[in-house]
Amino acid sequence: MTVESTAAQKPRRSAGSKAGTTGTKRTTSTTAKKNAGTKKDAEPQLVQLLTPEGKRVKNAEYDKYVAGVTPEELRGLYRDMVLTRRFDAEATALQRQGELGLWASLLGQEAAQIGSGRALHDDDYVFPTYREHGVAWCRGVDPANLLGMFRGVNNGGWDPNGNNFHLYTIVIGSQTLHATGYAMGVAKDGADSAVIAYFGDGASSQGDVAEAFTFSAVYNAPVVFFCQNNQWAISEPTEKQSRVPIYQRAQGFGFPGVRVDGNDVLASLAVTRWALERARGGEGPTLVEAFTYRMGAHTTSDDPTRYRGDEERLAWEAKDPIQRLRRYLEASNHADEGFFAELDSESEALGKRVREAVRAMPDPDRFAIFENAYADGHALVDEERAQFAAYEASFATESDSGSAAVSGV
Amino acid sequence: MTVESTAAQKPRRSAGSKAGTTGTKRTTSTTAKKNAGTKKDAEPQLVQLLTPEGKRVKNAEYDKYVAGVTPEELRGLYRDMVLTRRFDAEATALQRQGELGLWASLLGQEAAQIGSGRALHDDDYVFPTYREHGVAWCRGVDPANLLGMFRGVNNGGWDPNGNNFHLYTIVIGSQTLHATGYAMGVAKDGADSAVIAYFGDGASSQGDVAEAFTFSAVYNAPVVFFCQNNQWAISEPTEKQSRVPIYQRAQGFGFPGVRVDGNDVLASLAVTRWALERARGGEGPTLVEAFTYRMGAHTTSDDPTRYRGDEERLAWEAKDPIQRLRRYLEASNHADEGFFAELDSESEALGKRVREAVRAMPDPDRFAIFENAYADGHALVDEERAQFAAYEASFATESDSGSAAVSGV
Amino acid sequence: MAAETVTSKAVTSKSMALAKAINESLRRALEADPKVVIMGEDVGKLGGVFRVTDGLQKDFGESRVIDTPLAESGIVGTAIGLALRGYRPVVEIQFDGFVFPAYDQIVTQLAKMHARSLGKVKLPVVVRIPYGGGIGAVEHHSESPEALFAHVAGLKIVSPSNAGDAYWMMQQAIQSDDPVIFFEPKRRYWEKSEINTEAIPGPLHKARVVREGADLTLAAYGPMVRLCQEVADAAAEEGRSLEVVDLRSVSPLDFDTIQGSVEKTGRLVVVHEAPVFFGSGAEIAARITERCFYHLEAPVLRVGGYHAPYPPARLEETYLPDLDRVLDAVDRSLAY
Amino acid sequence: MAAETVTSKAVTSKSMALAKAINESLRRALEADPKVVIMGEDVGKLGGVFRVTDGLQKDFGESRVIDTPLAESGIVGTAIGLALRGYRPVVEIQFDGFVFPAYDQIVTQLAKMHARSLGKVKLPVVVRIPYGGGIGAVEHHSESPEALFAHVAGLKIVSPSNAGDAYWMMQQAIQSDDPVIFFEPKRRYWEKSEINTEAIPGPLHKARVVREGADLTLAAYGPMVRLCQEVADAAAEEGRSLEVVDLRSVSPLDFDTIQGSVEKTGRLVVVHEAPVFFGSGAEIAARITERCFYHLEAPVLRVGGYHAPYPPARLEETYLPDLDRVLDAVDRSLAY
Ligand SMILES: Cc1ncc(C[n+]2csc(CCOP(=O)(O)OP(=O)(O)O)c2C)c(N)n1
Ligand SMILES: Cc1ncc(C[n+]2csc(CCOP(=O)(O)OP(=O)(O)O)c2C)c(N)n1
Ligand SMILES: [Mg+2]
Ligand SMILES: [Mg+2]
Repeated sequence: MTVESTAAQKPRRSAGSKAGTTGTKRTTSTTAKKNAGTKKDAEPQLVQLLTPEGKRVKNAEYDKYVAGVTPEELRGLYRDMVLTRRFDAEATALQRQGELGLWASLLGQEAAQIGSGRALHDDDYVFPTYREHGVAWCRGVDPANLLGMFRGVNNGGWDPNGNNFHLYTIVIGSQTLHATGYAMGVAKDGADSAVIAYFGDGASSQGDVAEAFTFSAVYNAPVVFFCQNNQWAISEPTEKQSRVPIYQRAQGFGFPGVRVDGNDVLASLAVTRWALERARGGEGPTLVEAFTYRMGAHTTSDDPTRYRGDEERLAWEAKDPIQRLRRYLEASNHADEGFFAELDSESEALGKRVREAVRAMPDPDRFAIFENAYADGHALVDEERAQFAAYEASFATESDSGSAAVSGV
Repeated sequence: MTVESTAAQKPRRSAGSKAGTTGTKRTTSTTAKKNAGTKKDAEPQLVQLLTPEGKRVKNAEYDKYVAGVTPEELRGLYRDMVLTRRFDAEATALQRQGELGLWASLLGQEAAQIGSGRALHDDDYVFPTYREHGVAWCRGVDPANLLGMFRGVNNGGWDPNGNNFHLYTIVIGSQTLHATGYAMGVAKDGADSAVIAYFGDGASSQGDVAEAFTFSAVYNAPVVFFCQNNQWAISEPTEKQSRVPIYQRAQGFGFPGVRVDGNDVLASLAVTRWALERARGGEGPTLVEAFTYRMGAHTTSDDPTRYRGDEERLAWEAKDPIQRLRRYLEASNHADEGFFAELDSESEALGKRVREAVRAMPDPDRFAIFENAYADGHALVDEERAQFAAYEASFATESDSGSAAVSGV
Repeated sequence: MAAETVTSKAVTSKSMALAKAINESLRRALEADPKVVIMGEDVGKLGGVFRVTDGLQKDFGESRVIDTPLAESGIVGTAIGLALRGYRPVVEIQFDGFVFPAYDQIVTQLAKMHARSLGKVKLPVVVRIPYGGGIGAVEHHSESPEALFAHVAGLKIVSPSNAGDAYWMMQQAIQSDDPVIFFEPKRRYWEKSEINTEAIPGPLHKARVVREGADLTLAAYGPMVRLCQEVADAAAEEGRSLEVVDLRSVSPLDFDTIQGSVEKTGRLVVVHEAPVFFGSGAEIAARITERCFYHLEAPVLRVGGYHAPYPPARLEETYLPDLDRVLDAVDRSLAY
Repeated sequence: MAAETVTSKAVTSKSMALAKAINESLRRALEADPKVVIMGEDVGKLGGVFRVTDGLQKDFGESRVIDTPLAESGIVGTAIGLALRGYRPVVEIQFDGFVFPAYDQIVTQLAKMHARSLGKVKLPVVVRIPYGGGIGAVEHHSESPEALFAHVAGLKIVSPSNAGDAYWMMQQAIQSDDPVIFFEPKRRYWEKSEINTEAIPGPLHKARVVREGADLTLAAYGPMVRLCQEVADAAAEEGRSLEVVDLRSVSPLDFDTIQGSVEKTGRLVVVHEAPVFFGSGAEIAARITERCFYHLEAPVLRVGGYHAPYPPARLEETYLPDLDRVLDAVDRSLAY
């Protein structure tokens, strides 16, 4: 699957770190302070590099983080977003067809995820929620693997250390502490990697997230807290979680927070690179609030018509992350018809491949229940496994003896 | 006991609310913002009205909250602090003598507690930690009652609704949520009372405290978060909890935070009045960080020599809350020798009374274990109580039959 | 039996799904007592992910039916504060697996406040938890943590098995001056049964013999009661007469009713979804063995989850007690 | 028996208090494996409120022995992260009653990560909890919450009763690739016994018969083992021969050893400080009754705390099992 992802086009590590070493500490912390000073009522400052119309706007602080992005890399970002959306749509369809029990769509959040995901180095480590399909894509996790837990064949079907991408975490907020602890370990090891923890606007209310802020600040851990504020926590708008913009939360813990246009893949890339550089440079944690929108339902079980109108969605469709990059690519002649056509068929192929992979996914062995409860074994599990085996066997025996009885008649 | 407390001298409720109604909202929120902007390294702004030398300094924003304080009331504050300290010393002595199992001394924090405690109206509600002996005093809780849990005869020996003073809470931070919920109820009732939650610098790290900030902000609950930053959480200095001053935490949740000199009773009174007025006026939560110092050990079980030197303590002794008010009272001729002499004997009388009350405190009845587990009863508790009764009775029987046996020989 | 239809009072008796019965019960409580408030994630416009609070915010307003921030400790902690102020909060935890962030507030505060205050403070808080498996959900959405609460003194734990009980038990839980953890068998939410909104069926913590039998007693609560009834049907076909006890309450447990049944049948199998190890079945087995030592013709047997994390959905049928597994235990018990 | 003195190897055997033994064991682990880190509130300069980590920060530095912010969920949550990075954190929870803020991280994350990852991720985290009563402490400082963890699959639970075991069990817990909740009997911290730092006494989860007897088996762990030995002494004076089993591990429970003993004695009394209701005794009674149905001459009896919040210190003697209460249960058992 790694082959399909835009690995070839992804920004070089060396380029990334070069951009980062041009010391921007002072300017950035000024920004953070300025932002944090914004009043509740005023619309907070939003880092944006591409307007919804696809115009590239200058930004004195963050331009340098994407200065080296080539047209090829831009096409790569576009491709990542399109394929991620295609995959996501396929998963939604698979749920409708009964192949999955549930699906949590990322529709609308592609830019936040691809932008931040492509900012990462290979040795960085990711702690996702249950919706980070785009980030998983950037890490080279096989999309089909993401579906296992939604199909109900496992609770997380990949090796976190295979792609430095931790398992999806469902208990809201808890992964932010794991990320912080992992980052404390990175710092202990003297490594110059960074860690990124994804979470949602709703999650910002959880005590665990606040504790993660505290621990990361006190230990100056190299972690980026990446909050996708998609405006909704199931049926609750962000006002039910906070009366000020979420990025401002960071300042009270002693590290910068910044709000980025989460529907702008270039801005998401730039701001995340900045934050990751801070982490790698020993400057500790950063909070990035990616302001975006959950265009679909919370999950396939949800019914958004109960709590929000269409207007909001329509307004956000005008800010669609994929459309805006396409407009920019077209206007700047960075991509031609052929590119888009090829991507279309690549998308369809991906959809087909995922569909087939899911349908071919075998149910787990019944004994799997007992397999991984413990690493070193547990006497009771052994006993229960044995009892279960005997119980299962009793049916075989019964039906054996049953058929024996029949043949005996 | 209410007789002994400075009830007579305490600021009139009407005076308090008058000071508050002179609309100060704009100015104060500006202050909060200014404070929140303070950099980590710079010494944050501290609201102070009395210098350690006992000089009254002007403060454009907070003077009005203590403008009506009469000399009599000043002497009352002094008296409160002296008697609280005397009571506290007695409790420490009682622990040494084996009358108490433990004591958590408030030594050094008298100004923060008396200042904030005297800012309260009767219908306000207090949620303390385990160290708010000075606040309890202001609420008219019998000091002897505070000792029950430290003696081990109960887990909280007063009726919270008797003085609107909740039970001491030991699980760090949890009472801040109770205070928030209570305040939500106050708002629902349309009452114009306020709620105050006490907690420590260490507690600021607990997830519950962050959640209390979130809930209170979202529901605009009339609650004052009063953090006594006494520099230590047992052996850990505040740097282990936060890398920025704690009052700044509030801004990220969308409400003001302010740092007050917690060894200045007048400033503590003024700032708390301001915050309580905000609450009563429908402006929602406020965080007050009272910057003070725990002059004694964490509790009588603690040994501070293991983790801090004497110099620090000596430096803080120079800022002693009682001394500074005494200097001011003397310099301004608000109190004469007679007052201090009388207070001395009143102190001794209090010590004696408490000592006697504690010694007279009976051990609880053994059946008390079963008494209050449930309000409406529980079949198992009834069963266990009956079994226990039979078991207890069996000894009587045994020893009866035992002596019968002996007399039989 | 839950399936029994009440025919006499057409006016007060209606057939209703379990979720709807709780909804009606909450509505009645909101109407009857202005101090009752509903709190939780998505309980407002959405009506909760299972629609148990459907329509309540619309009818009672945002100050009675409160969408909370996403923080379970905060929800229970502020509910405690509201109760201290005289309110009677009914709190929803969205799924069983998400109650743990609130565990500290429940165990150290909610459960102990009455005792701590020597009875001065009462906390009439109901914590509603949709629980258990069988709906093919993802991780953390199918747990049965009741034992983790039953061990904690100061709490009461109940779990209805059908709509009629759910309606009344919710009324009683809200009226209780003690905190009640109300476990709702989510896989039964859509099952209908008759409810009579006039007649209280009995005390909240009393078990009920829902089927009489002579050979063996099956004891269960919540989602497993219906299974046990099916087991009894199946066993009846093989000529075995099983008695089924719907425990209804996990703390307190109504040992008297179980004892009465076991003294008659001499055999007991306890069934729950929660893992067997340290589960309700252990307590029931221990105490009933003590009470009925000379009546038991076989050891009390337990059927429940295995000592392994709740498995992915495609394995839950294997993990959960089903007809065959309970019948197997019945066979083993009868074989003594 | 714990009091037995090892006389052969004077070099490797020394008498030591339980707290000190754990301290030495932690020191050895820190020396042996650079990935071992100690975390908790006040574990640094103070050496913990019980001095169990005394001197370790001085000798191993602040990056190995870490004073954490005051937030238990944060402590366990970051320990999980450190373990994911390859560390082996040994976490201290200051007192039993303060583990609950971390309960969610322990139950939903620490316990399940190995299974969730299909074995790809191991979390060798030790959570040390000084537990139990008997020291005259204030509220929340005397709890015995082991059953609340034992019900949770994915965790291992142990509790040493003496210094020698504490030393080795800590070594084994740290080496375990599974999360271990290590319950330290705080009221025994100051009791000395011999430790032999060379010879591993046996597997971590194996119970030990610490006193042989013929008439009845007493099973206990942690702080109650010594009490049971005293009970056996007292009973011996009345001519009764009690066998005492030190369970050492609560999850898994070593049922084989208990069974072996009960098959011999025919009677079992389980003793723990935790409330009886849904406590360890319930699980032991249920399973041993199943395993030894024809051997038991009396029901398994349980002695433990009552179903009430842990009482104030002046009542803890009444609340906790003591010599008389255990003897009473022994009498009742023998009376069958
Ligand atoms: C501790 C916990 N409580 C409740 C839930 C149920 N739940 C799942 S997703 C969700 C909303 C999350 O909102 P947000 O953090 O904004 O993330 P989003 O779904 O919008 O990506 C809730 C309440 C949960 N998974 N975990
Ligand atoms: C949840 C919890 N964890 C740990 C403790 C143990 N403990 C009691 S007081 C204390 C330090 C509290 O420090 P701080 O909040 O600054 O208050 P202070 O004691 O300084 O007044 C600790 C760790 C506790 N009571 N509750
Ligand atoms: Mg969201
Ligand atoms: Mg402190």
